[in-house]
Amino acid sequence: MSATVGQPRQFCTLGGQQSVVAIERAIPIVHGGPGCSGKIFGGLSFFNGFQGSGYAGGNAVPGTNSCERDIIFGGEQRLREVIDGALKVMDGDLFVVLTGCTADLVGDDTATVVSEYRERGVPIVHASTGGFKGYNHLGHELVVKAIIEQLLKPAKAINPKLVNVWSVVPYQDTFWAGNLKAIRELLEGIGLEANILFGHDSGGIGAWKRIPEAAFNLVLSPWVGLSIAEVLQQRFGTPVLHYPVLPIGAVETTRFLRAVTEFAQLPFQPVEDFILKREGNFYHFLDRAADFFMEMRWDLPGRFINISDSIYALGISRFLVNELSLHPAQQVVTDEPPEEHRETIRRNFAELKEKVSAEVIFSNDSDTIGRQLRKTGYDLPPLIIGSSWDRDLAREMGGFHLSIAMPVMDRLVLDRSYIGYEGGLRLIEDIYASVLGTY
Amino acid sequence: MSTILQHPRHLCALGGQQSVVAIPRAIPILHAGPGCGFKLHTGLGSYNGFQGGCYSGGAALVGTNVGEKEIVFGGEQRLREVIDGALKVMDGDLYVVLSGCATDLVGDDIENVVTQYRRQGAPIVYAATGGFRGTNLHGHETIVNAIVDQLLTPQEKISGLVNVWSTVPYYDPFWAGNLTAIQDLLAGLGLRTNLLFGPDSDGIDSWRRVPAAELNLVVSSWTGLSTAKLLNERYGTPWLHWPTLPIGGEETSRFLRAVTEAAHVDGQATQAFLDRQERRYHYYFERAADFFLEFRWDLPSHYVTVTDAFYGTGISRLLSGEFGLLPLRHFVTDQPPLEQHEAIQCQFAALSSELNAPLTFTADGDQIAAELREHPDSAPLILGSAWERDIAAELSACHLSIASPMMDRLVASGSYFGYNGALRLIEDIYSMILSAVQ
Amino acid sequence: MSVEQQIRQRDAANSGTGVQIRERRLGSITGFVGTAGELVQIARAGELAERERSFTQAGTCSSFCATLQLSLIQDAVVINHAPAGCAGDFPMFNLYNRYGQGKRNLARQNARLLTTNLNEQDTIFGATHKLVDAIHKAFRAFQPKAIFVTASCTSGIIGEDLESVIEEAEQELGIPIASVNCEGFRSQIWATGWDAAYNSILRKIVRPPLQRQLDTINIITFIGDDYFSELLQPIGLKPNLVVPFTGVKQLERLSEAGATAHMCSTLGTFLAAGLEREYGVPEVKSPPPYGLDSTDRWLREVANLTGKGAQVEPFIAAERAAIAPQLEIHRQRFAGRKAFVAAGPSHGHSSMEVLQDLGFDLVGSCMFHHDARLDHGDPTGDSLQAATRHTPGLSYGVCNKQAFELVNLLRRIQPDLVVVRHPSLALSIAKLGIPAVFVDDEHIALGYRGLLRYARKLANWLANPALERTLARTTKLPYTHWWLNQPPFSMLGEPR
Amino acid sequence: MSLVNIAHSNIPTREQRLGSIVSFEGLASELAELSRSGRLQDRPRSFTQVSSCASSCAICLLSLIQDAAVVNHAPLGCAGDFSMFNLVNRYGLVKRGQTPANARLISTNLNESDAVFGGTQKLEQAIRDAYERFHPKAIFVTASCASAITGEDIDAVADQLEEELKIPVATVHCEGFRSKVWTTGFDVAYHAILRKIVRPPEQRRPEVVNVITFWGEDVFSELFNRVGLQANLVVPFADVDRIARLSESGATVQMCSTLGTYLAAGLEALYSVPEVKAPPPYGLAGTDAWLRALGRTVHKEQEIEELIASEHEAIGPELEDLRRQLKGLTGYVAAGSVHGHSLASVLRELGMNVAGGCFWHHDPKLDNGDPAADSLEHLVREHGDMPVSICNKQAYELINQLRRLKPDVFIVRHPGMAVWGGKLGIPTFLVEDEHFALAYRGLLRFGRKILDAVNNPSFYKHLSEHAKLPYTDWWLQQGPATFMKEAE
Repeated sequence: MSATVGQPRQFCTLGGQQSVVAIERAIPIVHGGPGCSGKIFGGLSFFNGFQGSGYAGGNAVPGTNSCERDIIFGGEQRLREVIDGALKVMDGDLFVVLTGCTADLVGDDTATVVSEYRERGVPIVHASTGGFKGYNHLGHELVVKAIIEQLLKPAKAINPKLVNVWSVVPYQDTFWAGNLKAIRELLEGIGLEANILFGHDSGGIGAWKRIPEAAFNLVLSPWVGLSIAEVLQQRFGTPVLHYPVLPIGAVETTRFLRAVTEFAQLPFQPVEDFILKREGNFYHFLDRAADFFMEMRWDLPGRFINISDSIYALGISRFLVNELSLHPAQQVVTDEPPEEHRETIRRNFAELKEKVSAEVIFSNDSDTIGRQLRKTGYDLPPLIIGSSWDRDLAREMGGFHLSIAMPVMDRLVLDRSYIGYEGGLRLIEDIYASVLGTY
Repeated sequence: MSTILQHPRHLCALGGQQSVVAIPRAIPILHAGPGCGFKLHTGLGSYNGFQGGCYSGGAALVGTNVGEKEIVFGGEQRLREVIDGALKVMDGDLYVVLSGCATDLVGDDIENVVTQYRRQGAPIVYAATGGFRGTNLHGHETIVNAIVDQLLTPQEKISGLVNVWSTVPYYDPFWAGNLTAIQDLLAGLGLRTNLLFGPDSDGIDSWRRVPAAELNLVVSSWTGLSTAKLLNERYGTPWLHWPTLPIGGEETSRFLRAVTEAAHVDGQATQAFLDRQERRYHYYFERAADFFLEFRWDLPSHYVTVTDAFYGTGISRLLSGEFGLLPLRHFVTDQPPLEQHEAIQCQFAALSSELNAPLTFTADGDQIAAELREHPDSAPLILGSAWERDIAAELSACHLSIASPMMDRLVASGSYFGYNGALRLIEDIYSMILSAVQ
Repeated sequence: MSVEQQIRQRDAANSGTGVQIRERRLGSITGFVGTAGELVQIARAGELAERERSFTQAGTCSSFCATLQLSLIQDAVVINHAPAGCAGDFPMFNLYNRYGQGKRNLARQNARLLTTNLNEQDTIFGATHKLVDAIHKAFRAFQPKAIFVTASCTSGIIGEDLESVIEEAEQELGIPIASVNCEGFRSQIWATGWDAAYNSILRKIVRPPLQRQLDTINIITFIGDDYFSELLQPIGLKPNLVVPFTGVKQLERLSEAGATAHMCSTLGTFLAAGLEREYGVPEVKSPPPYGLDSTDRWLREVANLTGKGAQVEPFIAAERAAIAPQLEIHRQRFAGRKAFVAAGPSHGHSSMEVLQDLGFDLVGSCMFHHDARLDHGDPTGDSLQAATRHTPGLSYGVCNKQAFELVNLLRRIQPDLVVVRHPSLALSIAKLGIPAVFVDDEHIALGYRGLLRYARKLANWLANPALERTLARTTKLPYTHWWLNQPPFSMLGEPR
Repeated sequence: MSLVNIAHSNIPTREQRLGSIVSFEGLASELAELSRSGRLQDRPRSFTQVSSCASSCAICLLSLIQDAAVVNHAPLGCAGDFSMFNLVNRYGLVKRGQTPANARLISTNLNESDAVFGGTQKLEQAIRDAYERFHPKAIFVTASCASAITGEDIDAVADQLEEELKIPVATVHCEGFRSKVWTTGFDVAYHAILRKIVRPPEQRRPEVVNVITFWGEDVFSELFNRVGLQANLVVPFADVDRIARLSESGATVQMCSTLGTYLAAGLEALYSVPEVKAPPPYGLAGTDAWLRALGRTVHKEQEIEELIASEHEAIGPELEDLRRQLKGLTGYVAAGSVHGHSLASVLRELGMNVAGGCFWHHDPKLDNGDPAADSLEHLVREHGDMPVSICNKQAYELINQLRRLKPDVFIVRHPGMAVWGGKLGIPTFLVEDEHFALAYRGLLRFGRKILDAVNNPSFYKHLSEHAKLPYTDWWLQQGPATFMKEAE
């Protein structure tokens, strides 16, 4: 279902382009209209925490810039031209052709064109990502599956320590780079090898080729990535661990690490030692600042409202309820999860804590969201954790506001992360800086 | 040199109590008026990043709360009462008695009282920290040197062990995160850090280990130098003094190379470690470059630092040395000893002669505001304490609090130290600006 | 039905509402290499032919340009009839909007933008019903004074009949609703998007004049600060900056002004010509007022059109005298520094002129496209000729934002400074260690005093190129050695 | 001689004036009886933790007067609370819809040589600076241990500068060591105000009621307007002129009679502005009684009765509901004496058990000397007896007490004390806005707040699991009063 949307919080399938940019030395080739790639870059990367071009993004992206002629007479010849050039001009290890609305609508046989190159040994795959097919969460899955299906071969041997990580969507999650790094450190902390696949030092094509060697796939997200894990299970029989809650803060991170430990049948004691040390540090600072949290100065805690992708809305709600004893108001999930996943998400919010539950609104349209949220009244100013779109709503409701969700236009984000023990501390610092900063 | 102060950025010598609180399981005992301890907790611990009372601070601070009686008849007996109680009630490994104005002025012989307890085997030391004696940075050095002087005994050297003396706990809201950052970086060089303060310190054991170190690392503009010298006389430990905050790709690497040399560790291993760190740092540097080159909205081209010398020099090297910003004015607020002023001048100037800006040593908010008003239309980026919010608003300048007192932020493990510290600072500065322009 | 038929059908449906693309209307091109003089000559002779590239990098499309102008009209709404990805630029326009509102002391609010969020079914069964919903929703949520419906590749290819939907809604809601035919694939020259936006304004918003405001000068521009008053007030005129940050009322009365001028004649050509054609508002033909000579000429023409001839000469003399001493200092500072401009015409031409006035040694330039003529057809408007009147031999390229060509070219030239005006090009240049000044406020260099403003800004950039140095030292460009050793324009095809 | 002697710059401490004490362990009824019979005596503690001093209390009131300036004649540490009052100031301004601005505070930063050679020149300079920098309508000079012990004659300096600058320059004798009862600081601040700021009435304004309070949100106006009265909240966020005219009002009430006792009594003594002598308006019974007393004072009995009736009706249903949900829960209260009594009665009225209260000090009588104002008496009479500790913020005693009583919720009014409840895993919150629980609607607000705290105790749970207490096991086995000596 996709109604009219004001103030979008995700973009179209072609957004998969940014997942390619997130792979080290991978080059996207966009077979679409002249503006598509730039708009995707602007929306998902630049005006979303100002994440920037990276190696082969922004203006470096090769594209066919389809014109009237390509629409009428087909654009396959034009695509060949650009691929030829790209192989000469662009210095990359992996090329991913993504189609836009134009090519998919006029029905260019991109698959054939690309497979011809692949048969000649070129590391190139194709994903049909015409914008009308869905959101960039889908685009991300399509790109990943394209690489898996068109490039990967079964492994000779399984590496019992290796785990493929499918979690936040690069660039859609403004903090993806720092988050993936944090996940890597957590998993390595308990003795696993994390195959992160996206971002700096993730190993590029090499890492992708190792995917079939993995002992299991970790899907750390409410729903995005599940279909990837399924494909991998079918092709390589790799088992899946699905952990739907983003681990923020001690309670959730510890729970997460224990779940992984059990699934991966890791030795129990070293993990507990690791957990003990990290929890110790986390709670040292909660303890140190306990005066502040309990003396609840400057109007918090009132109620908090998340307006973000299910992965954040759920993760942050659990965190604020578990660690800071805050209370939720309505929660807004904006990533349009497929129907079959919504019940689970609803339940997760209903069972935040014994006596604490929250009602969920599924919507990606600011108009709808605003009308829903304005219905409730509050004793104290609410805290709204959402995208930059929600600044107006927060002001109107006399609440506080922090941008953590696409699009983040009011922050610059580098390697900040909200995942794990450290991530929890960072989130607390940021929330209260935004509150205290208003005085 | 102590002028009348509006908007103080440091407090009095008794602020040394916070350095005691920063030592795991150490208990400060204040021999002072009833309100001193809590005021200092408020100014340095609470309304400065809301760091909080922790184990033995805040309302747990032990104190004699001297009244009229003690002022008239002397307070030594009162002090004994409280020490007796503290040894029974407070669960600690180290007790530090600090005197306040009242008791220093009436001249209680505290040293004598405390020494008696120490003779009976109590791990207790004494520091004369009457408020009028100086700033809390002075107080910090006083308590550190008191412990070194009254408690430590010679030890076998432990190879690769480095004592770290860095920013003053609590006064620097980021002190704890900074120490962790130093520990991680030195670990990368294969060194073992002996942290004396904060969550990663072993408390009294770390202190007892101090004489066993092969190197004293003073990462601080000037505080801690007297300690390093004292330890050098006592135990012949050499020291390395690094006076500017190592932040960013270039400064951090320079710092680590210097440590490598001073600690005689394998240069090649260091190089490999630095390469890895720099590569990661520059990945994010490149990512943000689009933004710096294009950010269409009057991104300030000039900046002002209103911090202690350590942060001021380090941050100006980052902003001017790596990000192409221009300094407008520097204010050094930690009242360094006069003999340090010239060195600090040079540290600011070191970058290049074109990048020189006027430097003022002052802690007075009024003077700072007045001098900033000399640049009415510059709208600079002001990095200072929360006091600067007003003058920033007046000059419609951008402002970020990074120095004491910080009433507008909560700081947990945050740090502006090293490679990651630079990324964090850049995120914080520009998020604040972006938020302000919309 | 074949795609071709669909397109023809759409063109039929939009007949009269669409605007011809620049390739056809103005003989515009995106590929050229040679000297400025040659280009001026060929274009003037009507012999300018496109040279297509085999390999290309992603460009920009009309939709972006159209939405930029329309989304900043404060009491209108823009509905993008497209899949969600075409809304990728919404956040950017929102930031422009909030930022500009702040600068103009307006209450900060999110830009009023909607997308119909087209999906697979819509491509099969059509989605005009969604457009109807969107229009009603926009009307309910914002009570706008006008609604613009921007088309997309998808809506174009599946042959959505926007006009009938719009006519119906207009009658029901009683406000102007305009379609904007800015489908990305229709033109390689994204500036066509401006034309489409202005066309919809001319068709649906602008009204016949009630009473003329002869001392008002329409200035067609972007979002820069109002420095035009500096030039116009002293001679008794006031600027009317459009289209961003105006209201519908203000646009209705464009027809009443004494003249229309540009901040960039490529930007405004369609609107200015339209206002002259339909309402007799004279267009200022000479190139925009950047650089001493062009500013003189521009002011004189404005004055003549508005009967201010008497005031203008003393003003010009006074201003030139006022800035002379400072200007001299800057000239000496910049003397011998090699500069290069990469931007869109004609603003890029203006920058070229300004840099030369400031004493830089202009070593070349590259513009994102070239219009063989402007809509008014008058050769005195040729800004390239104006900018290179003393330096016709200047090496000059036309390249629609192809980073790989620029990088290749600049690596050879190694200028001391590149002035660039288009998102995300600056980085590619800075990675070469070359200071890349991104022109944020397009008005900053305007007129006489602008020269000094601009000089100060450049001086600040050049004072500390640490950022560029660090980038050059620590980053790698995504291009092969093979490419960097080819001639910069070797991917250009033969003229068609 | 009258209670207020404006000829002198200083006044007796609470110990001297009211016989106040800072240590007691027993039942509320005993404490009330001892107070009434004049047999109440302090039991000095041998071991103590730091408490607070008069300086903080004085500065907190004076620094929030919007067009006055405060010069703290002291070493820099005494400025440790500047930043707190600054945030309170900015926060209060934002809340009142005004632009936030820094508080007008200056420290003379006394150092070693000043201690030896005297710092009066510095004080003169500081007062002139304050005048230059802020153009204030009045300047307050707060003393310190150091300035007093070195024998600075600050009164002389103040009088001389008052001549010179032609604005009131008032000294405030809030030296920390003078009194164990930090609320003495309020008294000396009010004394300075009565001496130098308040003017004899020009014209009486019977409809205006002075409300002596801190900086909580104004919940008084809404109530007062309904009976044709105006609330005049002082001292924080008032300006000098408004304070100067306190003498013209029809009555004075207090949010906490420990806070305002000296000012209220002073206004009655000097300018016969009647002080409403009843415990503050917390809880149904308390609020009813308080309103009636006010009604009698300003002759609005009838209107008041109608107001009471309508409010009772308005909150009735939700109050019932809250009582049902809170039934069986046990609370413990720690606060400054009278406010503590108020909070305890609020808990009882919400249907909760009160395991006891810990109050920072106790005044056996108030400056008005009228038993009708005795809030402890009221608490015992209306809501029954309870264990009471008097303890000037001695965390070690409090935690010892809390560990025995194990309440379900712990409610605190004083920075720095809440954390100890949390470290024991008890849902705890600080009453930041002292008006939060005030009057009828406050009862509901407060009830909701308590429910939030007990319904999600996870933060406290984790804190108790990870936070280490700085106290020995030995101590936690002792009785809370172990270190109280017999009365001297």
